[in-house]
Amino acid sequence: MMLELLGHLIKIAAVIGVMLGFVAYTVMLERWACAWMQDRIGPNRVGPFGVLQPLADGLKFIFKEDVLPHHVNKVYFCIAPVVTMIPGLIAMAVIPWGSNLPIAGHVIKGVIADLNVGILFIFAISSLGVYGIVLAGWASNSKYPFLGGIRSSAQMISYEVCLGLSVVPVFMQAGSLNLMKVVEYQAAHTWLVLCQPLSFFIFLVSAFAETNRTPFDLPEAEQELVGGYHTEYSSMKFAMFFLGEYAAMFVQSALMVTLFFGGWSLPFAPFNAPATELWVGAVQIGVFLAKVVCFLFLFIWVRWTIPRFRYDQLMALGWKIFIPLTIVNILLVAVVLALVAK
Amino acid sequence: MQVQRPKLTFWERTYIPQILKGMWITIRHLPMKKFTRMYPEEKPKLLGDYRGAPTLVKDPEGRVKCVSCQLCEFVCPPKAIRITPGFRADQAFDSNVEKEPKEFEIDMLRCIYCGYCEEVCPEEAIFLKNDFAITGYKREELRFNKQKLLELGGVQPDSIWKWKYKGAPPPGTPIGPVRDGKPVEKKAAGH
Amino acid sequence: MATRYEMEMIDSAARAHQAFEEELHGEKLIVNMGPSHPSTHGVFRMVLELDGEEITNCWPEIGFLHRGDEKIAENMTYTQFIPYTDRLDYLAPLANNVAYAYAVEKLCGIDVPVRCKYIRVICAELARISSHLLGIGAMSMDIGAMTVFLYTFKQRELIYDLCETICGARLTTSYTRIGGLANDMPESFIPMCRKFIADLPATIDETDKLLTRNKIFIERNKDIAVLSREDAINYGATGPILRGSGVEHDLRKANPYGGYENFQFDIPTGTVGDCMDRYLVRMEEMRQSIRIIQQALDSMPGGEWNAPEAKIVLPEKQAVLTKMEELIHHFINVTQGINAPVGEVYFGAENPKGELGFYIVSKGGGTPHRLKIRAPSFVNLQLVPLLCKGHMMSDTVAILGSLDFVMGECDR
Amino acid sequence: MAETVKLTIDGKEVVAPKGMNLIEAAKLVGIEVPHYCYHPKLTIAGNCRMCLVDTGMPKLDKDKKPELGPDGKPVIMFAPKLAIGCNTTVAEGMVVHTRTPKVQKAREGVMEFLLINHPLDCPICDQAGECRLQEFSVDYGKGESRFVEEKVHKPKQTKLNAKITLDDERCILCSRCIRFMKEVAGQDCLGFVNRGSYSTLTCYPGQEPKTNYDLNIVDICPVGALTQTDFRFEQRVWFLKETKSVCPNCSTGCNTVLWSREGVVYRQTPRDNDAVNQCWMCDYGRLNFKFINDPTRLTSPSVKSAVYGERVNLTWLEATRQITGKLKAAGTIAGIASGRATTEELFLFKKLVGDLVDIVPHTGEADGKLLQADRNPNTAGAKLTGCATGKLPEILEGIKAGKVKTLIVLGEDLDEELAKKLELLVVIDTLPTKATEHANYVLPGTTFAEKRGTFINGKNRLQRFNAAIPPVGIARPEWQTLTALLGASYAAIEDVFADMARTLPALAGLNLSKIGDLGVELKIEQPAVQPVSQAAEAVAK
Repeated sequence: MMLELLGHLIKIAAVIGVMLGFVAYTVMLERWACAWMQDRIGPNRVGPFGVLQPLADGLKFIFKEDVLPHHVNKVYFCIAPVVTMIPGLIAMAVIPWGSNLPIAGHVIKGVIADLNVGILFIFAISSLGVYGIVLAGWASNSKYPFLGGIRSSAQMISYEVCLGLSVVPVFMQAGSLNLMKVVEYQAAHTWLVLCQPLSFFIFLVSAFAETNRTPFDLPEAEQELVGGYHTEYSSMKFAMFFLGEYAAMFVQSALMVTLFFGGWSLPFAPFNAPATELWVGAVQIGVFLAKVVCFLFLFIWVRWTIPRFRYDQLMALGWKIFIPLTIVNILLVAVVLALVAK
Repeated sequence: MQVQRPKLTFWERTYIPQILKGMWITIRHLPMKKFTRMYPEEKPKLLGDYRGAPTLVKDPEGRVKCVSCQLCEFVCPPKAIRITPGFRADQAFDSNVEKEPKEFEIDMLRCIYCGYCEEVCPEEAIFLKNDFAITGYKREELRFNKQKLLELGGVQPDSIWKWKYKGAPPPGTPIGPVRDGKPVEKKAAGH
Repeated sequence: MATRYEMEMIDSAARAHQAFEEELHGEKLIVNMGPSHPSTHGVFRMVLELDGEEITNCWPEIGFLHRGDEKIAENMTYTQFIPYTDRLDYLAPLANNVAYAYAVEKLCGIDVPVRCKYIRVICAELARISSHLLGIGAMSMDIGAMTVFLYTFKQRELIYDLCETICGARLTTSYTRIGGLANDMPESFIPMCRKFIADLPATIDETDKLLTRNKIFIERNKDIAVLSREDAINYGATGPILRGSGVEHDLRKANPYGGYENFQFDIPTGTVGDCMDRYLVRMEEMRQSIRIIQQALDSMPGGEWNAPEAKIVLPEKQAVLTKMEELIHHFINVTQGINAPVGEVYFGAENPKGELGFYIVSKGGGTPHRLKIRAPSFVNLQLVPLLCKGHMMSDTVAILGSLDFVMGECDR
Repeated sequence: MAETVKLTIDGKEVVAPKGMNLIEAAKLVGIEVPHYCYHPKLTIAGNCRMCLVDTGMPKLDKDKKPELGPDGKPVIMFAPKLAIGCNTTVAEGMVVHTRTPKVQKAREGVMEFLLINHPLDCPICDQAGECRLQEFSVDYGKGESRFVEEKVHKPKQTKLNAKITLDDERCILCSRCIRFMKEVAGQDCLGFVNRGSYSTLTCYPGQEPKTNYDLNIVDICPVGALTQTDFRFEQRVWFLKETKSVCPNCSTGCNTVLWSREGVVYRQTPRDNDAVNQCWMCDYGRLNFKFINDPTRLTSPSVKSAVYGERVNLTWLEATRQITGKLKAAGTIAGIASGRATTEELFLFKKLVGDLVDIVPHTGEADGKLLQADRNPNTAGAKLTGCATGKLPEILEGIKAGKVKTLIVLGEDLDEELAKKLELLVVIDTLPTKATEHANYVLPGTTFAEKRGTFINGKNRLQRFNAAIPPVGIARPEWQTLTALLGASYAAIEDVFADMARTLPALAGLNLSKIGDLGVELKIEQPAVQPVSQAAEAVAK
């Protein structure tokens, strides 16, 4: 029992560690990618090729003066960044990052908590993230953060609906809300992106909106709102918003990989089934992470390419186009599934 | 000529083709040659007659070319130059110049590198050199005095030697025609 | 004077209606945009009254960058003021130099050689390209497309290289002189410039592809801040803003100066007068500028680059060192300035941002009695309340971007 | 009015007195005829040839009547050669052209010749900036040089005397200095030697200019040949601010210009005023301004503290408060004013002190030209305001006898013994003296270069002078100090003058701007200058 608990703790620590490492290096990747897309050199001073830059960034954030403006609501102001970051980390609990890792007779499952309602858990948790932003916007007691907070809450709540509705067909097809099962279904059959392209597309766009990334980065939109809800933040608190954003990106990428791109699987043996050997399990973790990185890169790539929506356009897109589309999609899939089942 | 406002096709109205096109453009830039440079290590190649920090020069004989005419002080739009004129030592080999700056100060914090001082200098004594990154920790450090300016300026070749053959003949020299610094023999009167 | 209080008597029905309206719209939010804000392009302040995201009122405020340039001009010679013109529209210093030089030359009634004119044309057009590149880049960056900004900036860097080649400074050019130029165009400039204008269209096309047909960009700009033809004229708008509203007015054609009559180019105009049209006009103007530079380079005459006016142009340095008359003229020209005739002139040049005019009142001698700068940004900024009202907070960035102003010139 | 003639210069009708030359006549209608050797106050030499003009006279028919042309205007016969404007007098019906191509060409030629042997000295020449050669070369000369030969070299940096440096290469041989020394200064000691290009200005062997007016030749030298040795290389004239002032060194009150830059006066030169000094001034007055920039100047009010045993600086407010308090408590107040103080100050001083007041006379030797025996510039002003009463011996006796215990001194010195006898001594002065050393209160004043005010010269001419530089430290003009001591409310010197003009009939109707730059003659009955009491002077020292 104790041993099992210890095993779980190690697993959780490993997942969070890897995830935070990825988050840190996503920032790095973002800085490199945008630099190279813009014909710049990018960070290359700290360590060879600048690989230690995230460390330097972190150190800098830690050593910066933590300014607590006198006009803020101090309690909420301090809680807000934490509230933003934690959901991202928690959400990783139910996302399968591998199939099995058979080590010395034990089989370690490639997910921390193999919940049967995994996706619901994720939506439940990630919708908490909006509180952080709303809190930050409100607690700052300042106009730009306030506007940012309002924009953000409206935007995230709207797109949460799209996000939720868009994945319904996936589960209809996979037949389970357990994410592990969804991956296994994909491993056994085919990647769901091929069956549900519309679902994927809407999910992808909503994921951008959920994570406040360009073209939906209105809550922070520095050219309009001077940084939106995190205008008044500095030092580590600011860094936590940053980490939260990138953690959310990571979660959304992982989710997309899990739901549409076969998670840890590759469409050929021996990677298209839960692993029975250690090396296959390890490779599958690698495969999962590689896919996630691709999506992370997509996030970055899009950010440095296109302009930003306007607030009303964003809401119109969400409510007037995506929600009807998802409903139509659900109906269509239901009909098709019914026909196929017959 | 009227500019054409874009008329979007149906596909373009779905956002997707243009976003993909844009992403194609940005991704193509990934492997391209980088335009920025690693600055302190990799200095920019200065083009043309770069207008950097103004400096004072000496001629190959070691003479301070500046005669403190104060034209540069006058013309300097931000009034960065301050000259205290003085006499050149009587015994100096170049004492015929009479005048030299006792002190010559340029406040580099005020200097706007317009090059007017170089342009108006009637002695070719002040030059804008290539230094473009002038830094210091204190304001006083950036008030360059005569010595510092001369150090920065170094020696400049002189093709004219304006002051060389000029000036007062030694006392006792008869007043009369002079060529190359020597009195010319007067012809005997033809009476 | 005693303060007068105005009493407003509102009948009860109207008051009820007003209360209802207030109820409906709720509390309004006053937001200070600027003077230090990422998209106000300098120290420009707008006080916005927001109803939700909608702007119900807008009060622009200027003067944060006031340096008293016009007063400074009264205390220095005409030539000494040239570096100050660099700092008007600091995105196009060369064009300012050129405009100022022509203004003083008009006062003095002198004509410059054709070579000088052509070099000045190249300078002014390079400045136009530089300014528009930044205008478009900054506008797109404010809208969220950051990479375009860097692409345009890369080209601006190359323009700066050209500036450096031609006059030794990248930003503070101070290149023109009364009656000529600070120095002749160096030999190496022509091939560099040719290469630049050959490469530039690729960047313009890239920008075009990234923005012009992108629906997000179009939605942010189309029908935003529509400026009617009449308003544009009534408000005294000039430059791409005026042309964006469909008025075909360009001083280079309407009132040709400095050899522009010798070049073939078109004046792009818009149809609607919204942000999109202003953007498109700027894009096209860059292409036209490339045409002009091409022609100027092809037909660049040789010979003197300074007017043969010994009393106005500084003599050659070699002569100053060896000849008496030249030395004297050098001294007097520097210390007393050109001996300008008594009179008043106005000269307006088509600068990137619009008509940059210098109005000089001379009472003779080397210093202007009064020098008024008609800065296009100053005049164009009047449009801000007109254009902003009724739009959304997010639109301000597009509007400000499309107005493309520079506070250095507005506040002077 | 003398007899006048009518002539036309450049198309403008001019009415000029008979005998006037063309340069002056052209000046009447604002036309400048360039000239070097001509000087209105000197005889005409006519050797620079710069003032060449085209002159013509109406053609006369047999009846000595002007012959009319077809357009009904007199036919003008122009002289075949150009005439020099300085030595051509106006004549009835004369027509003069000063800007025709012919004249311009002639001037260009003259300029070119003048510059042939001129050294390339502008960068080191003090005259640059006020050099007629530079000005006329740009205004009337060619823009480029054709001269390629070697220039003639002459002696440079020779000392004409201790005050003047001569550079012969720069000399254009206008002979103004020669004529000045001979005609005005009265010492015929300069002359030309050699001929042609080698002509050189020099002093007669064994002689040097040694009058009190030598430095005027520096002023009239149109080029940089003659320069003032102690101003050499001090400052470029184009940096210097010119302030119209009046020389405070004798009762002549020569009109001057102070040349200053950033709070430092560099030189003093005469200003044209035909009623006072024409355009000259004496070297004694010209050079006597160095005390303005003396490093020992008093900069702050101070009190001799009984507690600390040394002088303690005070603020103006505190000093005024203390002094006014003590003055109120004091019995008889005596005052010694200075004849160097301005009329306004004396007026206020009289108001403050009352009847027991006098000025200290300063005398020297008069030279019969400009320098007067009375070296106080404002003796007449002191008389007018009632400060010069001749009571000085009485005051001094009073102090000695211990009758006078309170004394206010404005800009004068006091004997140590006397100072020690006083209970309260307030001294307003600019430089430390014996009096300031022993004074209970020292209030820093300002020199004539730092304040505005008026002097009344020995001929009862009221003249105004202006502040060229700001006062040193927190010193302030005496009229402000006196206003504060009086508790009066004069906000500006104009207010003081207005009050004075109301009180004193001689000044009735005047104000500072009405005085103008040249001053006004006052109608005062009694003769201004009284014989100075030698005894009084002896006591004062």
